[in-house]
Amino acid sequence: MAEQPDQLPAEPKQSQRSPVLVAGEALQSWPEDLYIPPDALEVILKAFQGPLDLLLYLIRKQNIDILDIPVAEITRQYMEYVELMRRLHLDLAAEYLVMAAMLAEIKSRMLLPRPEIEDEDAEDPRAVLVRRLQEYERFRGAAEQLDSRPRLERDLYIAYARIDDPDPPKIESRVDLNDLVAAMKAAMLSAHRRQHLQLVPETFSVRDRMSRIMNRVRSGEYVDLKEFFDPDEGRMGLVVSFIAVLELVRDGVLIVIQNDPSAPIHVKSKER
Amino acid sequence: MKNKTEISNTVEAALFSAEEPLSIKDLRGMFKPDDAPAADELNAILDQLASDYHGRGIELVSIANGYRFQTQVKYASALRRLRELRPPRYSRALLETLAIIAYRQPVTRGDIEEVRGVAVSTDIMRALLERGWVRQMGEREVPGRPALYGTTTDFLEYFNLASIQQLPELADQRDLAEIAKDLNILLPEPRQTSSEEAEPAVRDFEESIDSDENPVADVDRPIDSDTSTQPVADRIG
Amino acid sequence: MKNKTEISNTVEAALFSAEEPLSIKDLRGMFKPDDAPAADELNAILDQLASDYHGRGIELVSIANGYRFQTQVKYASALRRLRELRPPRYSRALLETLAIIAYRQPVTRGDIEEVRGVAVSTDIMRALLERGWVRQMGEREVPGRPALYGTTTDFLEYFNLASIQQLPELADQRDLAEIAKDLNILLPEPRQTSSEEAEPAVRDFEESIDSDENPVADVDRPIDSDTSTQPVADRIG
Repeated sequence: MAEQPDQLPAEPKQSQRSPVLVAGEALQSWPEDLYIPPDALEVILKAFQGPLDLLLYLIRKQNIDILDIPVAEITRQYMEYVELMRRLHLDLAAEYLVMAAMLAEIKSRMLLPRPEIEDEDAEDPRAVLVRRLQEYERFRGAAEQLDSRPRLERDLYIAYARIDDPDPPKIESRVDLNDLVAAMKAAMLSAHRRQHLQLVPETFSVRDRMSRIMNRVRSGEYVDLKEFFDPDEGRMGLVVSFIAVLELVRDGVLIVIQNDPSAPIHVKSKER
Repeated sequence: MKNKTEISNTVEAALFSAEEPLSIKDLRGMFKPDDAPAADELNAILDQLASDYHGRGIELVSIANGYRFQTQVKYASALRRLRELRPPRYSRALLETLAIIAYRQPVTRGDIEEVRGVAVSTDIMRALLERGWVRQMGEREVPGRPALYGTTTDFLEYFNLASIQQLPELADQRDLAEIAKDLNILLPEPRQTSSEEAEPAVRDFEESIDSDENPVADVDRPIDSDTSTQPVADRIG
Repeated sequence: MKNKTEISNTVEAALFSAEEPLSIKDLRGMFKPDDAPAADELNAILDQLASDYHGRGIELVSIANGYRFQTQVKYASALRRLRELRPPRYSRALLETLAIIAYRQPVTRGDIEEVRGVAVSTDIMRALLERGWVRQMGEREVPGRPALYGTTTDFLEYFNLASIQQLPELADQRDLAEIAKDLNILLPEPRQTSSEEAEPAVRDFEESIDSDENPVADVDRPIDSDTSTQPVADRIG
């Protein structure tokens, strides 16, 4: 799990900004009051824990009481952030878009004249939003408090004295089924992680495969294409070999020859 | 086991040699039936021990329905220098999830998602379960029978809590109804929070695993001893 | 670090929190260079600490490579009773080994090592065989003919299982089902173990797990009505 920064940067101060390239194009519109070192932008946007966290940030930044959100303004700012995330190709969770829709609904409702008789069943979406923001804020605070409690490993350690016993008894430890299941899960998880670690390194490099193919055909003879496809390497190996051949053909250093549709395919170095 | 000093010394030796907090019941069970001190007597001995260690490098505290000796928070930075491993640090997402479980238990993943506004990552739930801080406590009797989660004794031990009730109260929710009236907002009925739903009594049992690996851990910025919160709650006595 | 009491308290906390005996050098290294007490000063502090604990349940002893606190030998029998009452926990390595054997049987040591990523110690295998939870079930028909291990009826009895099929399902599948539900995906075979977990030879066994069993209910029910509510140290051994 990626660790994310816990704190947003200090409030923006800088007025003049240099253009920032996002996905190759200059970013023209910044969310208001957002000054972030360009390379930190992505990290910071990712630091939001979700739409509620982002909304709270926007509200707090402007010292607005949650209970009195200027919906139109906050919606505009929110959409700027969401747009920024989209342009940075951040994994934009659906929750952000749901929230955007909710904000838009609130905005539109506020433009409509209030009906004489309120529909008893219809919750005012603004009240719903306020309550959710409040609730989230409470637990965000609780999480901070939890984090700041003195805790083992960081702030205190168990005081332990070794047992001095010349004749220690053989004691059978007790286990319950939960321990066993938890141990199995832990073992599976570590196996799973190791598997990923093993797969991450590039086992088959196209470049490496290209040079191996060129070495093989250096003598000038025709080589059966099948030689480069080793079933033991699995699909990835086959694909890499195939791509390597295509690359070499495109570079004009390899010729592919097939005499008739059912005949074996041969390759040959182009330089005599 | 005759005199009080011997009883006290035995209790002291037991508390120091056990890694987990010992309850009064555990301590009594250590004596031969005829010699076992009464609970009152043990309480007095624990009080005396706590005061013997007052102002020293370690202290006797009440944690998770038991008692343990632990180092004083003010010496943490020196003790960290003895260790190669930096203390783990936990992500906001994990801490928020844990806080919701701790305050609202038993809760389903859906309850947590409702509060946080985002999906609960499987990695986080798994990390909490594996760390032994959270356990499954049963299922909510609704369609789909979602799993209910709560915190464990290990959670209390790790976060230095005598009980779950010792968690600081949640920040006050400002009076929504009042301001809603000002804003001319129609408020729906307050939603039932999951903590109010009575769950069948769930018996405590050991669920934790002693994990030295920590999937969500990262290096920590240690808190300075002088900026940390109150040393330890619930001093005995 | 200014006065002597603070230095002494830091040393005391360090000796109690360290897993191994601490040398004078270790103790000095704990202080910031400017604050580090001289070796003489530390020796005086250690002498003072030793006399502070004179006549208590624990004592400060000097052993080959340093100093440590240990319980007084005269309280050993009481501590034995305590450990019998609340036996220390098995190590994580042992539990994982047992779990892999239980869930994946029959397995060779190599199979276990493959899952755990580390060698299986002979001590662990011996402990499991001695406890009577694991037995050799034959040999795998491959070069070297490695021994195959499985669990015993004693294992089933201890964990209160009618058969090995009653082992709780691993939570992964449950999580998958939950995610699928969230995403509105229809899972083709919701109870099938994910392929990366199942070795071909074992798949049949896993699929045969009785699907009527409710894994959560099993997880929730303490096996031993007497199971204590507190985790038990694994420090011993």
